[in-house]
Amino acid sequence: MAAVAARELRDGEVVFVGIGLPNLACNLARGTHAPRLALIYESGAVGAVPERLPVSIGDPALVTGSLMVCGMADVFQLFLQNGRIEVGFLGGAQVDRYGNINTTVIGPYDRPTVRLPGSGGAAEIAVHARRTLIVAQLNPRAFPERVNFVTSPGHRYAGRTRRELGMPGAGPVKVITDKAVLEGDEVSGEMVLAGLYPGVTVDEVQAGVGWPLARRERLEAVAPPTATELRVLRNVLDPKGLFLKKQSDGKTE
Amino acid sequence: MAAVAARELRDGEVVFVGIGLPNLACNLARGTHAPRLALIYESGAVGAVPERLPVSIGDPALVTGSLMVCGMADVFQLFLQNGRIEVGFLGGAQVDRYGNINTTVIGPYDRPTVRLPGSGGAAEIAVHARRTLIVAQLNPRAFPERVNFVTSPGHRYAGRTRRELGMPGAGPVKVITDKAVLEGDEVSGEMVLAGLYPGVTVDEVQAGVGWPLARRERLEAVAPPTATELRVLRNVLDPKGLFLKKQSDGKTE
Amino acid sequence: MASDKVMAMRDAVARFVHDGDTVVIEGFTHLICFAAGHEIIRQGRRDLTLARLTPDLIYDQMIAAGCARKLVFSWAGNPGVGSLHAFRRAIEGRRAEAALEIEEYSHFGMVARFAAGAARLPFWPLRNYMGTDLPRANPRIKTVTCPYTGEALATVPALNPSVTIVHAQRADAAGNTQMWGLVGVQKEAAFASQRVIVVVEELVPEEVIRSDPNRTVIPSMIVSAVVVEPWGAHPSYAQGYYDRDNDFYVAWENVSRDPDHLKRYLDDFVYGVPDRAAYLAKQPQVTRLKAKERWCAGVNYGY
Amino acid sequence: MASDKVMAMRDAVARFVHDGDTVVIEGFTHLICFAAGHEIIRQGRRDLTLARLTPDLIYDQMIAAGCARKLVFSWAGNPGVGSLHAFRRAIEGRRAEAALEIEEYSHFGMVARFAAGAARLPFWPLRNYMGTDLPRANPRIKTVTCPYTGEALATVPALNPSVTIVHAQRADAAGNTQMWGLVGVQKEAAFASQRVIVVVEELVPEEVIRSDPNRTVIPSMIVSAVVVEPWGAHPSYAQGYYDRDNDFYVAWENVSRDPDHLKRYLDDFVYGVPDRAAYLAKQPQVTRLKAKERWCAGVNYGY
Repeated sequence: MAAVAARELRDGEVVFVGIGLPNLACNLARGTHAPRLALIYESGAVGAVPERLPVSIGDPALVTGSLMVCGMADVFQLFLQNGRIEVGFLGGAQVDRYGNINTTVIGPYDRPTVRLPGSGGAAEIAVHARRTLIVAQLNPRAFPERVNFVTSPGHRYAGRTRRELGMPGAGPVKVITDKAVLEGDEVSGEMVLAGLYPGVTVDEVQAGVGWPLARRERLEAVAPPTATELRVLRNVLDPKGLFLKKQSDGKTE
Repeated sequence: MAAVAARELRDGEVVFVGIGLPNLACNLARGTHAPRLALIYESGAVGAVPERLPVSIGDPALVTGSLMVCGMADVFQLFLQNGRIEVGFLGGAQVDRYGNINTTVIGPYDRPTVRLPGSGGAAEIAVHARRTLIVAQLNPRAFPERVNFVTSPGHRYAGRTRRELGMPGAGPVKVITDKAVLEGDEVSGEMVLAGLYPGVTVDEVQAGVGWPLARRERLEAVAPPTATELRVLRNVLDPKGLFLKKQSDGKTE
Repeated sequence: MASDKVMAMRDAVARFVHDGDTVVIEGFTHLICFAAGHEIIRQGRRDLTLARLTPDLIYDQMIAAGCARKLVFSWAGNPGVGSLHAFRRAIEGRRAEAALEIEEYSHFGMVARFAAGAARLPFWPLRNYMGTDLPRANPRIKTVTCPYTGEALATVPALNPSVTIVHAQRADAAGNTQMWGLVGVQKEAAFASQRVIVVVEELVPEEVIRSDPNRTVIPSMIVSAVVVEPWGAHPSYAQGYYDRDNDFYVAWENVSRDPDHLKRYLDDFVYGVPDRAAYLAKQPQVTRLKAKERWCAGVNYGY
Repeated sequence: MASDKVMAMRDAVARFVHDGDTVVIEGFTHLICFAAGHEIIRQGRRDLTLARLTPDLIYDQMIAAGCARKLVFSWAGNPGVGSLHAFRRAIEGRRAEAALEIEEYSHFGMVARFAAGAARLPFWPLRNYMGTDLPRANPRIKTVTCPYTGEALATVPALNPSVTIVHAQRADAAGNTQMWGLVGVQKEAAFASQRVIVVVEELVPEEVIRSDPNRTVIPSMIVSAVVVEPWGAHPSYAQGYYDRDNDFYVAWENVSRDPDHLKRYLDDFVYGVPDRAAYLAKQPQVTRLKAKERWCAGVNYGY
């Protein structure tokens, strides 16, 4: 997943980075095809060059040696709302048919079964980043037809499009899972099947998704991590396997 | 005038300082009865301790050794609009019956006879400082019944009071001139005669003011500068006579 | 005179934090003042409205200790680890008697609330929340129409805390405070607040502050108390002083998941110690967290 | 790659400042980029909308040279000295043919316009202008009703310049820029702008910037060009580099009062020199303005 996500980033782009897999993907991109990727963390660190894998979005290693550290009012007003962020990475407990994300509650808001952390900066990233990438493990609990609560907007809300709602960014252009890649369809706004990991079938993907999954005419064969990608991930970015270990329960990295 | 203005400042107060006479008065107060006066300049210097008489409100001597330097968005939002400024000093080409000040134009706005610099920070100081002090030389041109243009609000505008207009500060409590001190009357909102410099008559003051000047029941006798005040002014604050020379054309300092 | 402000944490909390207050202990991952939170728990404050972008472990502890009536926040988790279980227990499947009231925004919304409070404006406009359920969950998120474009923009109301507690690297005795590294929303929270307690790693002479005035984030005029409390942000961190105690954050998952375990933690490390020094005496691991040296290049303020 | 941005002033102005642009050369007394203003005059730019809180001598020169169609400002004077006479001549007793259009605010209003522009909001709210004639003189000052309190607040529209020119003490080749001393509204003006030219006293290695990231005011991603121009702010000043040339400000009163004298000044010091180095060669007095040393106390960024 980290390698697949990294390939979505173009050299020189400005990326709003979350911790965990997005951080790994961004640093992988910097270590391979996108050395001039500019990383911004919502904590205020710009152009960070962490000497260790950050354990949180506010890790001191993101500050030491960075190009700029600013207050959070500047992060949200001068960078994000200003339209300077090209790519935003989002994860979520639930992602639905239109790419809406829920990180707030499972069950009703006033009496939740599971209380999730909430938006953090995700709502505004989903509104403002020129495009967003969603990363999530594929399973039916995580991909319902409709999320319990829209924390971060996708392509449709109450039948209205992003343009109708006045959102500047393009929304979730891709959902990168451990089995397949979905893309936001320009016309319907639905997340549709666009690529399959090696050895994964369309039925397997449909089984992990709670709505009848449309698909692109030609499905891309998602390439497995290259030797270079694996080397950078394992030897440079995460030599202790802190992150990759957690994710490596049989799935492609 | 500097000495009279200085006496209006209480120890520990937070003062928004303009250049010239206000700066001199504030530093005189610090050198005599108000050592803990906190000086803020609209340029962003807080707690300045200038080693020379500043030649402008943005003099580098206001920065070196100050307690804080902040951007102007913070000056106006976090200090002034926040209500942290206790005293604002204002000057003006014209001051009227209600303490309205004009620093914008003489003549009509669209076709001025004399174009003055404009508001700078004066409009918002007049709105927000908990009280303002006006300093001006007394003469009929400078004290018309009604200013040509209200740059900085006094006690009445189109018949409405500051409270009715929603202004947080108390407005111009005193006008300190070279001949007399006027005060804002709590009921009428007019600037009324409150004190006379030694040897100055009520008629002389009336001759310098373009409206029938009301007066307090008891007029204060404004004390001349003390030996200590003169020593601090001449030996410490302005040893080269840069500022006092300009002002010393026969008038009390 | 100014040094009247320098006092022990016990005195600062006793004088400036009252039952029913809206209390903000800010700091985004960095400089979170656990020392103040523990003292508030020890003094048994009740009915507090706790506000903060990221409640973090310290508000989880304060919720567990019964200090909080209400939580105002934008992300309630254990960053990089998992959940705040005391918080979740107070919310999930909520019964009437459990009632921890919540008021929820996104980070941008919370930042904007502090910005409005700091500027003493009643609201702050932001382009946000279209297409989300947040305004339905929180009716205090409203809209305003731009007088130039006619566009509808979201608004949040000002947040003006009763007291804000800011941990920082250094201040002088009057409270002129300097911070570096992540500075979050502390400046705005402090200016928005009726009272400000500054807690520092080091009390420095005024000349140190005056040598670099652009570094000053909070001026003395808004500061009520200055508390000197080295390691007062542990297990969070202070750039240039000590690293985050990540093991503690990881361990909290199991501590907070079990109410009895959490109670034992509070008994041992909060109620069971009189002050921060005694707390630190029980944390021998902190010595290995001491920061290495990475000094900045200087700048000249001469003219 | 990033060092493609480093270029001569001539090239930066040729590429990024166009006829008809809204141009901002900011800096409150401090760090006013006269070097850029002179190059704009030399290249004969026309129909510019010049925006700036305090037009200062440089805009007086640009108005005299015929570059400006419109001035947007909040205080038009020679600070500490007197008037900007070219500006006054263009305004006073205004005849139809003289038309320099003006759009006038207070400082707070201008700061708020840049803040709105930087945040890409269409307006900014402020509590101001009640009881003044400013909204009558400038109908772009409007009001908005607070959705919480019902209170009417003043608004100003966003200002988003075509190009903003910021003078600073130091930057790296990519444009990551650090300033200290008075920082005015430069950060907001730069973020509000479509293009940004950074002019610096010193080009420094990236490691200097990275040694003190909290000092960075403008990030490379918003910078179009980096020009290295020592003494480029003369006769204004650069904290830590040189003092204000106050004699020049005092002398300007007489220069600008007389249109012929002003024309001779432009001929000698602007049109008559090819670049800043030649200008400086004609200013031998500047050596006595060199700053003394007053270095800041350092801070540690280690963890």
